[in-house]
Amino acid sequence: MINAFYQVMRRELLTAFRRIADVFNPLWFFIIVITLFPLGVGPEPQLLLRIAPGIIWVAALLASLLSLERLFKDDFSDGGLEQLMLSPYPLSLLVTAKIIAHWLLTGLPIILISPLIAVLLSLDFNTYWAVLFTLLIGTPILSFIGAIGVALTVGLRKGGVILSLIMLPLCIPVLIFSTMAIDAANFGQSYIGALAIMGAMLVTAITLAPFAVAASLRVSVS
Amino acid sequence: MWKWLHPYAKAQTSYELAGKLIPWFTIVCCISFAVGLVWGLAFAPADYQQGDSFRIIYIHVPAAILSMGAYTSMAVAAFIGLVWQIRLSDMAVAAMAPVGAVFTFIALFTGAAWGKPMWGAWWVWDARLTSELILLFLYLGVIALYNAFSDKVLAGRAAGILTLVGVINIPIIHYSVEWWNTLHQGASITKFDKPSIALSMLWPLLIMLLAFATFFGALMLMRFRNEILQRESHRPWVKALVMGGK
Amino acid sequence: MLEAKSLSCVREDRLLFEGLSLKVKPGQIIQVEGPNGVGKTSLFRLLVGLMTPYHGQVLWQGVPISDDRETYQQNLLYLGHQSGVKPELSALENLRFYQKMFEPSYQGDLYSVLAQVGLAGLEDMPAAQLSAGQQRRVALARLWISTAPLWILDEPFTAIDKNGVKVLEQLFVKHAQDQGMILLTTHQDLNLPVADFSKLAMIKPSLEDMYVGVGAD
Amino acid sequence: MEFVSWADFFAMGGYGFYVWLSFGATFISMLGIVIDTRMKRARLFKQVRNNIERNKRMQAARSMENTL
Repeated sequence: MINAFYQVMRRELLTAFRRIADVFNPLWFFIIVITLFPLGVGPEPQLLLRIAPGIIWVAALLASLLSLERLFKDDFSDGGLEQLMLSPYPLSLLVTAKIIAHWLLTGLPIILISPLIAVLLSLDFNTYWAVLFTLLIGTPILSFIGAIGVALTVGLRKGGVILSLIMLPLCIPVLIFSTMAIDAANFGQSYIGALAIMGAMLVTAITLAPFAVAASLRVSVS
Repeated sequence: MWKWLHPYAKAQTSYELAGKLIPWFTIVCCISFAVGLVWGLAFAPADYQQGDSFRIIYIHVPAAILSMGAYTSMAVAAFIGLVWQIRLSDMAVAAMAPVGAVFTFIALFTGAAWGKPMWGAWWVWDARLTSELILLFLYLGVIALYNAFSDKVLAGRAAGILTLVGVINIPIIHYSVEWWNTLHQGASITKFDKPSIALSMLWPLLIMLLAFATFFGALMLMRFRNEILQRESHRPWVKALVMGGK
Repeated sequence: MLEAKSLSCVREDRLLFEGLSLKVKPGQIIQVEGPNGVGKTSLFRLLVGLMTPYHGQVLWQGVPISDDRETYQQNLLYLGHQSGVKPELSALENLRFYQKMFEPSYQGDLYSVLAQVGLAGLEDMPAAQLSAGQQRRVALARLWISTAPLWILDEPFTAIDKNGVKVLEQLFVKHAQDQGMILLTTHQDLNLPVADFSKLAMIKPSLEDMYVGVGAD
Repeated sequence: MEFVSWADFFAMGGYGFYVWLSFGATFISMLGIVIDTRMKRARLFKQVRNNIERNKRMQAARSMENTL
């Protein structure tokens, strides 16, 4: 069982590394969106600091949406998904492996370049930590919730628009709690509470989402 | 245990049963609408604080209650449909979603029209209005997903899964919006918070609630019949029905 | 033994077939025949459990496959139109993934398996650089390492040359002799010297039937 | 009765615009979905009729010879 999990994840990562350009695309997108905001609203550090949480999280949300679309697309069209569904292992386990691999490829890079964001948006040290923590807990939630939407729309021709329509409302709590945490850090308050709630949401997402994803895939692949 | 459901799980039987129920719902709906409207608009006393603008409550509150009730019923139907593989349940989900979306829209619209004289702005990021807006998004998502599949059996299942995912999310969304709201605005302007309502105002409200509920019932049954017709359009009984000119 | 009981298949409210029953016993090879659009692929997808039948049941050893997916899938090898070969990975990596997933106890040498399907020397080339027939061979290589008794193969000979067909036929015969079961579709004329080789012809439902009643819901 | 005249009733204590706007919008959207539902039903009936006609044509074509 663990071996199957490992195999799927390994294959996922290997495939991605063979096409490394695709890994970077959402990352560029994220950085560009962040750059657009100072250009749009003006470069005053005070203002930027005030709207930084919103910018960062809306950009992260859009970037993850952009990259999620491909989560099952290739497997769906080359028949790999059918084979996963017919393997003697629970589908929910295998999709968990895929989602985690996907997060490693899209969520983690965003976290790794977060110091750059801190510089661009003139964040102070305390706020930066809050950004880091919320991204660390929040982006996996986005991946897990988004995977449900992708699984539901992977068989559709115009799946992209519908994906954003069904996924974005579900991501609102993540957006709210993480921006709240960053805001609190901004004002020098404690943000442990918001992080704890996000942690609870992450645990819920990890336990429930794979089943929803598996059920959705069985609908899409038939 | 679920054996009793089976006669109703047959499409034609359900179609006919729904057809028998619709007139009753319609009659109750029309009567209670007429009574509730006249009572609420003309006879119920005005609120001592909000004056006659308070009368919007007679449509706002029933619409808001039913918009959530409709989603809950959708979730129950979706659950039954997914667990016991009853296709008619999926059809019920598809039948309820547009009606629920309309109620949500009404609740939002009347909320805004009420808010303008009360708050001086059409839209305030009040916790309830915001939750209601997100509920509208959820409805639209379900409807869009359902319409995107050309195979309606699959469409029903997909919409069912999304409905269930949404229903798990609703409390979280509601809670987060509420918290977000108190943090950003303070709890000062929640004017919708129960103005301890007098009996003379409560009665028309309950009647209007009945009117909205029966409207929902009738509409849902009509749309349910449409769903059955669509999916069974090639069966002999549907052909006979259509050629019978009914 | 695989058994299908009065399967009906409806796609986008059109009836593809109705009341289809079949049995596959050990040692049997069944070729499903029929014109385009008659529902061969849908039948196979129903049999492997990727689709749920509108009506009817599929049983493996007497148990409905939806009740015990895992046992059934341990005994099944299905190859569809799309073969599940990742173009970014090499032939060897592709095969090794399926070996680890489906035949974890397999001990043999994957290089020799690839040599057997005519991919010697191409083992570590990305599958994207292989020809269509060679990519198909990567997927078919799974048949050589498979211990599953039931093979369900949808057009296995697509893009395979004459010699390859002959080799595959021999493999099928051997599998049947080992008490395996094979269900396949192909437009080739198969030449199998097996006692238990039969053909199942699917025909289009008559126009009247095409749209009407699929029995009880 | 809370109001003394029709004009008074329509004015709704100065809130007439908002009250009637709300009730009007509610009425229109409810009417809208009723009409939509009825129209969909009519459309489905028409579709079934078309299908029956189409089947008849196909049936007739089958008895023809030398078709492509």
